[in-house]
Amino acid sequence: MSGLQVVFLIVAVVTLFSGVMVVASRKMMHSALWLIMTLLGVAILFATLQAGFFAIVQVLVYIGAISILIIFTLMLTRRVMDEETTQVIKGWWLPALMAVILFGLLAGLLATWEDFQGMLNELPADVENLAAFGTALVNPAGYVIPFEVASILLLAALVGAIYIAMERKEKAE
Amino acid sequence: MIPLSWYLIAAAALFCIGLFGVLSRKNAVSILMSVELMLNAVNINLVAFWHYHTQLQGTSQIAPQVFVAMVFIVAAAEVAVGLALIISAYRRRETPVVDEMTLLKG
Amino acid sequence: MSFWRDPINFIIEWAKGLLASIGWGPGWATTVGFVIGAFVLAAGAMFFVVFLIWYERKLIGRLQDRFGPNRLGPWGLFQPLADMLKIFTKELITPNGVDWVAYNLAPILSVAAVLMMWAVTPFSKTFFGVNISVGILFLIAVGGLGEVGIILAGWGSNNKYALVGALRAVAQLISYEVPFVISALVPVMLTGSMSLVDIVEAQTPWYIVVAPAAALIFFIASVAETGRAPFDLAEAESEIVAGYNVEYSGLKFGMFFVGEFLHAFTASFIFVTVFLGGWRGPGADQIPVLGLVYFFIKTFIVYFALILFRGTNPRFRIDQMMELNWKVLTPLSLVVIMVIALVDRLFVGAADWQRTIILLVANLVILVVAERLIRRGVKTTRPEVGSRERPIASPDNLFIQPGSGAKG
Amino acid sequence: MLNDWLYVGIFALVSMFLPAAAISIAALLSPRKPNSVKNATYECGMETVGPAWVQMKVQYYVFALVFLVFDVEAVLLFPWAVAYKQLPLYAVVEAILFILILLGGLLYAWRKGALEWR
Repeated sequence: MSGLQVVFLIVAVVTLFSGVMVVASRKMMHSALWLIMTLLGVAILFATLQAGFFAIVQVLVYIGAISILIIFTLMLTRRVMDEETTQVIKGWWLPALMAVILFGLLAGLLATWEDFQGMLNELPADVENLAAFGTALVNPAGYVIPFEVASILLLAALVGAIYIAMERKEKAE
Repeated sequence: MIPLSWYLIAAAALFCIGLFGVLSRKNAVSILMSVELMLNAVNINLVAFWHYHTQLQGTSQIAPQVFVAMVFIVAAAEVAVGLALIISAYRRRETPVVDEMTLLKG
Repeated sequence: MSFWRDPINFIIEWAKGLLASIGWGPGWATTVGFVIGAFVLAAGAMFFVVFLIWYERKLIGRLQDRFGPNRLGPWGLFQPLADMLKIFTKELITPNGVDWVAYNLAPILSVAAVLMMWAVTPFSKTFFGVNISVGILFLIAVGGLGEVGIILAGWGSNNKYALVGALRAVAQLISYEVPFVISALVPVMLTGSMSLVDIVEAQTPWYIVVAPAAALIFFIASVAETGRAPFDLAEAESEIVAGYNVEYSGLKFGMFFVGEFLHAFTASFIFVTVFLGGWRGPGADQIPVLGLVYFFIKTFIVYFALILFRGTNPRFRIDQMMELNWKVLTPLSLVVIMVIALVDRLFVGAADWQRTIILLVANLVILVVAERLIRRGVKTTRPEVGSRERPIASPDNLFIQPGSGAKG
Repeated sequence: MLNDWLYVGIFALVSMFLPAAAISIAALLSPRKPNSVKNATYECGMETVGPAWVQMKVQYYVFALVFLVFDVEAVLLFPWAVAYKQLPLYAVVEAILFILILLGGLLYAWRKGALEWR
């Protein structure tokens, strides 16, 4: 077993454990902090896949922005903070069963695929070609439509979220 | 070196954890967090396939990278609007718990 | 490679040879080398803080017409050592009801987030921790971990003042991250790479000459990111008890300060790396150790400017600070990106010096126009002095009655 | 390439370890005499009232929201900036269009008064 495999196993176990803690914690804030841990683990998994750009973007966007947004929302919605009782619905075993069955199905289905045991070798250093990625993003023959639609989506999210979040303030004035 | 299967299994497990969270948690914020877990699982798969196909083809594959970037953007937009809705619903109903957000029930 | 031209790399190569000669495989030798290198660099950074504290106290003292520390050792040089001994032996009080992990992780994280920036910065042509292809983005992303540390501190210490302080500090930090990230696009655009090593090598005229507007935004935003005066209202010692670190004592409290001092220095050398040519200077290509000297001279000049900035500016009010960020710096940085992209593309055929001059002129025009616009905006929105009832400490309102109108 | 990330990982661990070690040493050196007054939550000498939680303003959420949107935007622009030197004019214009659309969002937030600190 190579060093990289050991690193992968440790990181994957930590990530999955924190993932379980995200859905199992009683305090919402703990849940959010475990979410940060999970996201960090996923970022490290990206780094082991040599997708350095996405590893950093994961830290920047998910940990730096999305999780902070989630924590701010937790501070805004009061009852979550003092709620110490159970956080899951009564028949929680049914979703649990479903999740386990789905995992079994997915694993079984994947195992029938011929490339399933394919090895991921180390790529040459310059293979993560960000210039090619950037060129493709603004290339009309490439992905310029998703690129511009992304900006419209972000604009819509910004406008919509501000409108929804600030609505009562406007009525009061 | 790591087999592709390890990443796929880890991603599947993370996806199922997220699914469990979405279906079983009461609080709307933690449902959104579980959705984040599922999106992350998808991204692990995408990046793993990016690596695998780059290795097979010898050049960096653009399509998976664009897809991962789009997942990031969609996740950001989804979180922004979802949390705004939760804040708005909390103002009206004084609760972030999904079961209690019933406008139509008596 | 001779010892005198490049002592640091000489020692590294020698140590690698030594490890290889005692029969370690190349994989293990690299890993052990990495561990030792990281230890030396990080520990060096942490001990460097002791000197930084002395330097800053001395300078701030001079600015405020005082002597600063001057009793212990020559020019008070040993004063921080004494302070360090004291803070090491102070009691670490853990208040009731804290969340143990969050409470103890926060000071560690706030130092680690700054230390990690040292891993990717090129100190000279041959001396840098590592050259990753996304270096400049790494610096920004690691800064985000510091924000998580602040939230952990505020929430973990089970104190509402700490929580409010933490949220205010984080709101400030994330706001100023927007112009920080966007103005960092300019050097990436001009270089065609995100690696800090490439960015330094590409600066034939320094980027502050090519894009002074972006450099100014980057500088202001990185000062705000360090969270010190005049942007230190989340932990304004002279006005409120403290911010998110109110429940900390002893060295745990000290760690936040270590992080802050180190962040100020780190921010100045990031500015040097990105806009002031890093280690570049006459002869630095041939003799790498000279580059190290240039690098630290430039860094100390910027650090000096940063302390002057701190010592001579009054503290912002929070609404002023947010307005400066969202209504001035963010739109300005977006405009700068667009103008530089367009101008540089339109004059793609011109010689290098012509493009430099054109970009410089474009930047200066942006700055002048922005200055005019801001002046107009400020004039129209500034309220009349004396129009509102203001809290003045006169005998009448020393004892404030509820509803008397004399509230801040 | 992977070695670079190994170094970053090791550096992250070391930079977590050093402050942790310093705090542990300080914990060994320092006295430890807790009492109930010393351990009480600090509220400027007053008795602690209520839980350690206060109602936040929606303003915090709005700032974090605008930050998130512009952060994601910058992330998409970084690969474009890396490729910038090889791009034709229309590709640059497309990116400028991208920025202008989001600038519109900023203007909306400004108009709406979301960027004021109240």
